[in-house]
Amino acid sequence: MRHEIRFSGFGGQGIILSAVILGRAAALYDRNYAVQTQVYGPEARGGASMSAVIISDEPILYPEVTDPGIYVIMSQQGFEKYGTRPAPAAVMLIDADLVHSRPSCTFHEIRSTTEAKTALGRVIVANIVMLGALVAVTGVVSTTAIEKAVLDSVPKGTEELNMKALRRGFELGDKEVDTR
Amino acid sequence: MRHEIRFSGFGGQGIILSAVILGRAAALYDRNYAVQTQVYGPEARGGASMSAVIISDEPILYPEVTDPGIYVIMSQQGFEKYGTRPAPAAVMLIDADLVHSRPSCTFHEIRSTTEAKTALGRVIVANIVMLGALVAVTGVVSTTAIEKAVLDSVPKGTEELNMKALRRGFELGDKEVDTR
Amino acid sequence: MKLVIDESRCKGCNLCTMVCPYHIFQEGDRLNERGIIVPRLDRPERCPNCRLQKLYGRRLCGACALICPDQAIHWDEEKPYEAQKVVIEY
Amino acid sequence: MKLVIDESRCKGCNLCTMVCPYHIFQEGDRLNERGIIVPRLDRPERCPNCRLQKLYGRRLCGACALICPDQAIHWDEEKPYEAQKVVIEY
Amino acid sequence: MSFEDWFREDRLPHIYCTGCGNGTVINCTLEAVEQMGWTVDDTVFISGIGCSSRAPGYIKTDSLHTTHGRALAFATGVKLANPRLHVVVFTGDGDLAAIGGNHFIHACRRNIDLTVVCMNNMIYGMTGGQGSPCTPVGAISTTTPYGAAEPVFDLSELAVTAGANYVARWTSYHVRELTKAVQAGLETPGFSFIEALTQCPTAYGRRNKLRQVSDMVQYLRTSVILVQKIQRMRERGEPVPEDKIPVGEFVRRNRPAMGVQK
Amino acid sequence: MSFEDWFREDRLPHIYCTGCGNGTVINCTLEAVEQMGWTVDDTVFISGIGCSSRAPGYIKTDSLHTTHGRALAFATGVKLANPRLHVVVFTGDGDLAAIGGNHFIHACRRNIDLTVVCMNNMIYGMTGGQGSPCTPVGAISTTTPYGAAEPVFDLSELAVTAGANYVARWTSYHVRELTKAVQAGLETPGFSFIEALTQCPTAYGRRNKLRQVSDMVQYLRTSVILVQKIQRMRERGEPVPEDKIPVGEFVRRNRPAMGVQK
Amino acid sequence: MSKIEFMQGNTACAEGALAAGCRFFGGYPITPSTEIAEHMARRLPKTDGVFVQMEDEIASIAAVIGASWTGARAMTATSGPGFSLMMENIGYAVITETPCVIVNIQRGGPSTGQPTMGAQGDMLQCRFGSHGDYSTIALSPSSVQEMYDLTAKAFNLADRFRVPVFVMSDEVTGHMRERITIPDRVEIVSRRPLEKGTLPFRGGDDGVPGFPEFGMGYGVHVTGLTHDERGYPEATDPHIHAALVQRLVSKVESARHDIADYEMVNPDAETVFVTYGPPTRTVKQVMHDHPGEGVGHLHLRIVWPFPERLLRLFTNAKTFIVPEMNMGQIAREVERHTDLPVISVPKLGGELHTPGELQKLLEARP
Amino acid sequence: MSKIEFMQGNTACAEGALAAGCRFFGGYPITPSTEIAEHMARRLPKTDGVFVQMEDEIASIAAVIGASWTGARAMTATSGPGFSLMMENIGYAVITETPCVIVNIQRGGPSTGQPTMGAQGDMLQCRFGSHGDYSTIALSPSSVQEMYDLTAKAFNLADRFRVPVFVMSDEVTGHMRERITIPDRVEIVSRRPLEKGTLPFRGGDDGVPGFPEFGMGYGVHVTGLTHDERGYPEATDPHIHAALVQRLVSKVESARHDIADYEMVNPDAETVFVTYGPPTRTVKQVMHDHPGEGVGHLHLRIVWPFPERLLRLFTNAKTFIVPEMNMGQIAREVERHTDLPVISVPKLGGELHTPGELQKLLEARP
Ligand SMILES: Cc1ncc(C[n+]2csc(CCOP(=O)(O)OP(=O)(O)O)c2C)c(N)n1
Ligand SMILES: Cc1ncc(C[n+]2csc(CCOP(=O)(O)OP(=O)(O)O)c2C)c(N)n1
Ligand code: SF4
Ligand code: SF4
Ligand code: SF4
Ligand code: SF4
Ligand code: SF4
Ligand code: SF4
Ligand SMILES: [Mg+2]
Ligand SMILES: [Mg+2]
Repeated sequence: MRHEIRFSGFGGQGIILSAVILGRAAALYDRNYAVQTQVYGPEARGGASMSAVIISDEPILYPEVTDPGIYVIMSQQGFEKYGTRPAPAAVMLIDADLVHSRPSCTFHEIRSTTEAKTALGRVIVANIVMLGALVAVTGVVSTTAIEKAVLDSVPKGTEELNMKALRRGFELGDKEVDTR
Repeated sequence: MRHEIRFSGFGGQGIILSAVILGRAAALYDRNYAVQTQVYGPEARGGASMSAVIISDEPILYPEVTDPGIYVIMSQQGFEKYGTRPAPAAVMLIDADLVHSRPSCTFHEIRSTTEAKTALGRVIVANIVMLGALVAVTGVVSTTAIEKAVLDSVPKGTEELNMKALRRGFELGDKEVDTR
Repeated sequence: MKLVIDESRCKGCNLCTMVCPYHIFQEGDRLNERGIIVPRLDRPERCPNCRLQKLYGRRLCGACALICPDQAIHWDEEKPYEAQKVVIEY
Repeated sequence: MKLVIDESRCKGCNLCTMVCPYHIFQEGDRLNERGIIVPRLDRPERCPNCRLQKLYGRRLCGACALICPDQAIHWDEEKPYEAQKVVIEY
Repeated sequence: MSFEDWFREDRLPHIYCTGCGNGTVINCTLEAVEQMGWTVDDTVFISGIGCSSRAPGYIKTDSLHTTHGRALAFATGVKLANPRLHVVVFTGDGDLAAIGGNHFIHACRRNIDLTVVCMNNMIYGMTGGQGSPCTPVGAISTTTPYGAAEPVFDLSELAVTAGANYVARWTSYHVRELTKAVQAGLETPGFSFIEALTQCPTAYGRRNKLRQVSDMVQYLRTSVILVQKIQRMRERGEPVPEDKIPVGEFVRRNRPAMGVQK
Repeated sequence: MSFEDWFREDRLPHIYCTGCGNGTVINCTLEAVEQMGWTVDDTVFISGIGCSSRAPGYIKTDSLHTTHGRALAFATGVKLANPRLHVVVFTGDGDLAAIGGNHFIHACRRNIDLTVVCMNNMIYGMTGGQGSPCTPVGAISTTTPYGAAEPVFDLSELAVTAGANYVARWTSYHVRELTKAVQAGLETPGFSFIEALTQCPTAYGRRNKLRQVSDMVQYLRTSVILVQKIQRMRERGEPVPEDKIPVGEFVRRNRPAMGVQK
Repeated sequence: MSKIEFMQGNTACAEGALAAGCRFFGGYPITPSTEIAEHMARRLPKTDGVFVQMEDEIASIAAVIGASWTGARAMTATSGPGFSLMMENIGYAVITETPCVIVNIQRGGPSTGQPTMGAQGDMLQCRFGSHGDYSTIALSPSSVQEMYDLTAKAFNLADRFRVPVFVMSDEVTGHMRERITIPDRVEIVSRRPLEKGTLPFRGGDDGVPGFPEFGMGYGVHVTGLTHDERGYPEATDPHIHAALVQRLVSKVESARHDIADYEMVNPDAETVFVTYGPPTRTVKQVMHDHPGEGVGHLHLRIVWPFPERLLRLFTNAKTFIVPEMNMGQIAREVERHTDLPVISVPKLGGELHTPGELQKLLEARP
Repeated sequence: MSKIEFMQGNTACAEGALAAGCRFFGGYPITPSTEIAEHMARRLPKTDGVFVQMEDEIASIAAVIGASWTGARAMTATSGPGFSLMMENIGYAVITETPCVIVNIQRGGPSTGQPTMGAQGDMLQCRFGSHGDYSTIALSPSSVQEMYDLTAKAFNLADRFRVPVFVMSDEVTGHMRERITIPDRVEIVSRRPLEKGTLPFRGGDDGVPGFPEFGMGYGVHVTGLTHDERGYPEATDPHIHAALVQRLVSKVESARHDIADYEMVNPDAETVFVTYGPPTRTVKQVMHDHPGEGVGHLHLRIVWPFPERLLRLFTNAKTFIVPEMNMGQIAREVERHTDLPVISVPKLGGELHTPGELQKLLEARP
């Protein structure tokens, strides 16, 4: 199975890091293959940043994501630049407070930023909340894999906060799946 | 007719200038074709300098001198490096005071340096004396042509001295031809 | 003249809040469409430019506009100024 | 020791003539094989190095050798020094 | 006209990060140019490569955004070939002093009639925060992860020694002083160098405990000391604080210059 | 051993012109190296391109004759990769200050533990006499046929400002002083710069009424003034002659340095 | 024991170098190569190595060459503009036979071009970019794993042939993160020291002289001028020059089949893709998705010296298709060596050929 | 009235430039090109022009490009090492479409090599030496007369195509003195000014935009980044990049037959020499000395863009012989365009092929 996931948001939200963590979870802890790519360039600075991950159980040949099956969108600009044409079968996770538009495909509104600010006290972990929700909703990696990958990747001293954020994400994601 | 003339001596003797003047005489005043080439490089500095001229009444295609018919040699090192293998039919003009060796071909001993120092009071015009002798002996350019070319090429104020030197060269050359 | 922050340019750096002698620029609190918190203007009519720029024919003070790295601070001609007055008079 | 100019190296610049406190180096006048006028040595045995270099085990003065840009100035071991003396005594 | 009129409105907002001091320095420079009475048609902006060097792209005049480090060499060609053009160069600490150091000292030496405004943010901003020859000892950058260890250049001092006719330094916070300094540079025939210490919250501040824009501005403000003050302290025999960076005008002189319009 | 023993005998005579000062400067440098007790095996000579830069080819040690202007960058690699090697660089005014200016100021700034001997003959010798950044104003060269007009660099001053730990200047006539200065440079950890004003009768003298070797040496001798003397004149309030070039030791200090063997 | 990692291409390049014993990195930041320098800046000081950020790329390659003469395995990394600046000193490394590794993470050119987009536009530059005739070795990784493996290998080739070796990667491979296997240790074949009594610039059987490391008593003179076998300048003798340049070229070219590094799939095919770097991945995808279409694939990991013999191993070949992220630079070389039609599939702009694009091409076959 | 002179090749180059209206020379001395700078230093200040000796070759080409934007015809001259240093800014001139002339008096390479000896070793470098894909024009004089004529012509081509144009000469031609005819005046076709209202980087029919001279009110932005037709940076859009680079290449390549400059002798011959630069002279000598041997000759005065069509005009050709003072650089290009045998006759070391050498080759024909 080949999964193509695209993340977009604005600089500083940790969009790239989310993608790297996801790839890491898949490659190191689920022992799958994974490729992570991203858009560089000065416009990525102020404007929309984008990163993509492919996860597969066989070696990944063509490494670019052209038609993602899964989207994680965390800003309106990100939506406009990278989220407007999802395949009908795609699934999109949206930070509902930051993205006004809604896609034509299946989508899940995750208030990760609000959640991070109010429930966890740190906006900075919004991406981790989102990552938790993503894993819960799609199962592209296992929960243990993503936990380990998050722990690998976050600054010392913030492990607990991030774990809390991830689990909160699991809950929000589970809720989405349940309510369907 | 294609004439190939090779000049050699040590740096500072005006070997290159001689060749340029000869080429100029042929090209501008005899309305022939001429190519002048020379050896560059740091060794030309202390060691032997070399310059060559081709004079012809038709356009010169291959521009390098490989087997000169005429040599002008003004130092022993120059002789050793550039004068040891003249064709049997070649003619060599030698500054007899500076070159100890003698070639296998026809040669003419011209004491141009001594002549310049003693008769003209300036060693620096030895090359012009030699040029006069060359023209007298070989006739590769006309005497009026070489006179004009010398006048073109020498520093202002030294015209007279150089003309004297050139004419002295004519005399020395004529004498050589006469005595044969 | 009216002091305005061009929201399409302002990036919310708050440098303007550091330089205005009248403290007209105040840190904002509301995220705009572009995800930026633009400063709030506190009684901008206190800015000498609002009243006197026209009169003097040149910019006064202007520290905020000069330091604003995003060229987001302007003084707009207040639209149909005379006309408005007339409206009020009616 | 004997002061010598290595004719295969000397280019006749005469810098040595400018520095010797004893004026041992004098402008030459004879063109050598290589077309160079090598300086003449005027009573080189006056150079302290000729007499004392061996004794002190190091070079004395040495200005000429240091300035000679062509590494042409040396002090040669005088060949069979003792032996020669013997010849004279005979 | 005011300095705003020199901007290519259609190119704004520019690519600079929130709170980047470059925008301020451009404002001050354009204000000074405006004060000179120069026009969009007779003025040329030239730059190398870097965040700072993107400046000419936002200005209405003819402009040359060149290769990394080479702006002054290009500018030399422009100015010598047509001395009627007013030529202003924007550059960064990396562009000017790392790869471009040779053109810098030679332009100073030749005393070419250019005005150079260097946005010294003490870092390579454009490429994401590597150390530059102006990164303070001890500061963290991506290529000095254990703290910068190499001694730094004092760009203004170098310009003075190399021969510039006008040299001054301010920070991007000192907008009025900076504007005046640039104007003095524009007025001075020969090479003028204005160093603007500039905050780069993204590549420098973030790694050096100056995460907020205001932190970095505050840091700049408090790191400097007026040359006049140093002078006074020296005269009074007071110890001059070693860790402060002098700001103000360092030299204004009249050495022979090249490329000055006759 | 004496300095002569450091020469590759089989390469002599060298390519330098009659009366060229380069040979003298090599002698002095080797004498200083010899005084340090360094050996042929632990010393490396490095140079760029130019007459002066041919020097390492005549010395027995490992040596790197590099590209024009880049000697100091190569030397930085050698020294940082193996600080146990003693590294001495020969360069010319063109090599060091024209094309190589950036590596010069950066090597000074980094204060890399190298000793650099610059044979400043105020001209491009190797290529036949073009103007260099050190060609005096008014002097004739093949590219300044109407007299050099560009202001010149004071290389020693530049080295001081850029950060070198040791800086001195002498002429090729002052063989003892030059030797001592080089030795002081070799002894000083960090970057040492010794500028040797050197006669180039061929490319410089010939065009500037200093045709004879002795004329040009005489010109150098009489153009200089001792720093101590300037100092004394200053102290006494006497006017310091403007046209004289200061010689002597300009700086000897102990700024943080790189590449020093621990 | 080998280790699995999830790593960026540029990081893998740096790690490959470290594994190969690289002890000196001199560089100057430039997108998209900078991560290599940054990783080296973190790692080298902890491994007894030297990281130095030079004032520019000219100085970087110079410092690397200098370091190499002390015996250190040394490298630099850059991209187009910096690579162009290195050209003069690359020629110096060639003529002085200095082993060193130069990584070029290619981006869109010419000039500043597209700093953040992938390209393969410097493939002819790395062959012909410095003045004069010469030959060097260029590797081209197509995955993060190959970034690691080929960078390590580059050091061995550099040492074996005493040449500068290029790792010609690109933004795509340099910036992507992938799962890779870090081997326990990599093969290291160090440079052969010069045997005393032999000459530092006289080629042995293989044309490659031993290496006279500085500080070991060789007293070697190294010059960029044409030199004799001792290393002494001899810049006007035509024969010495011709012999030197011919040896420099032939020591590499004559080994081209020996060192060729490639994958060859379906040698009986009539239509054969020739690739190096990222387009390799697209071709593999196409062949995976459409098996049994009689398509062959020659994937070159070493592009220069060009192993033209391999083309002839596709004995039934009727067409070669060469997809490249440039205007057909290596296709030119393929053209030289075959009389068969060569279809160059250039792609500019930073994006990799999609499987769809290449598939369409196959479908258009007669 | 035209005038006969006896002139050095380098001087003729400088005089040709002056005749073409060159008003700016920025350079740095290097053997064997220095006489060009020296002549310009004497002449330009007397003709309202500017001569400046820059700090290095990077600065020289930069200053030339800067000067060109003020509308001045501008040039520099150098040799191998300096040419290598110019590579980055040559790419800048290409992408910014800056007319300028770069003279390379080639010497023996690689590296410092043979500073005083002739060579043609930079013929591929001038085509591929800067990073990224591009195309430019390279002329190759074989006599002092052509030094004059082709240098003057180079300015017209540079202006017509808005490209850097190379005069790829060599030590042999640069240093030789010959009789030449200085024409009364040379043809000058100046750059077409940008029509107001059109865009400075949008190609017209011929792909070449008009030129927006600085100071004329265009307010043009010139950048080495990939840019749109207005000149504004647009460095991540694949289509804009592809379109720009394709236009840059095709404006030159599509004109290659139009601008081709050559002599063609004996188009019916079976054995055909292809030459440029000095070997042309040897071939002419051989053909003069041995007429009627059925030998043809294609003498290229413009080498790049390569006018491959001309090869096909030798309809009976059985073999092409390409004598070059390098290891066969243009022979590679000939090989690409013909299936006939191509005999490369490389010669390294600084000496021109002798008539005898080539004659022997002809005699060895089957
Ligand atoms: C030849 C070359 N080398 C490296 C680069 C990459 N590069 C672009 S900008 C930059 C540094 C810019 O630093 P600075 O001049 O301080 O400007 P800032 O971005 O900080 O304003 C570098 C190294 C390049 N474009 N060209
Ligand atoms: C890149 C490059 N540009 C130019 C040259 C030509 N060149 C060789 S030596 C030299 C100047 C040398 O001058 P300087 O360093 O003063 O040395 P000198 O010969 O005077 O001792 C030049 C320009 C070169 N070799 N390489
Ligand atoms: S112009 Fe001055 S007073 Fe007015 S708002 Fe700006 S900073 Fe305040
Ligand atoms: S200074 Fe400008 S950009 Fe910054 S907050 Fe104020 S208005 Fe906005
Ligand atoms: S060592 Fe001194 S005294 Fe002896 S010859 Fe030389 S300069 Fe004269
Ligand atoms: S200094 Fe040396 S080279 Fe010069 S004249 Fe004296 S011995 Fe000869
Ligand atoms: S990286 Fe720094 S210098 Fe560049 S735009 Fe951002 S804040 Fe400004
Ligand atoms: S040209 Fe000048 S520097 Fe070069 S060797 Fe001759 S005298 Fe010395
Ligand atoms: Mg900076
Ligand atoms: Mg010099």
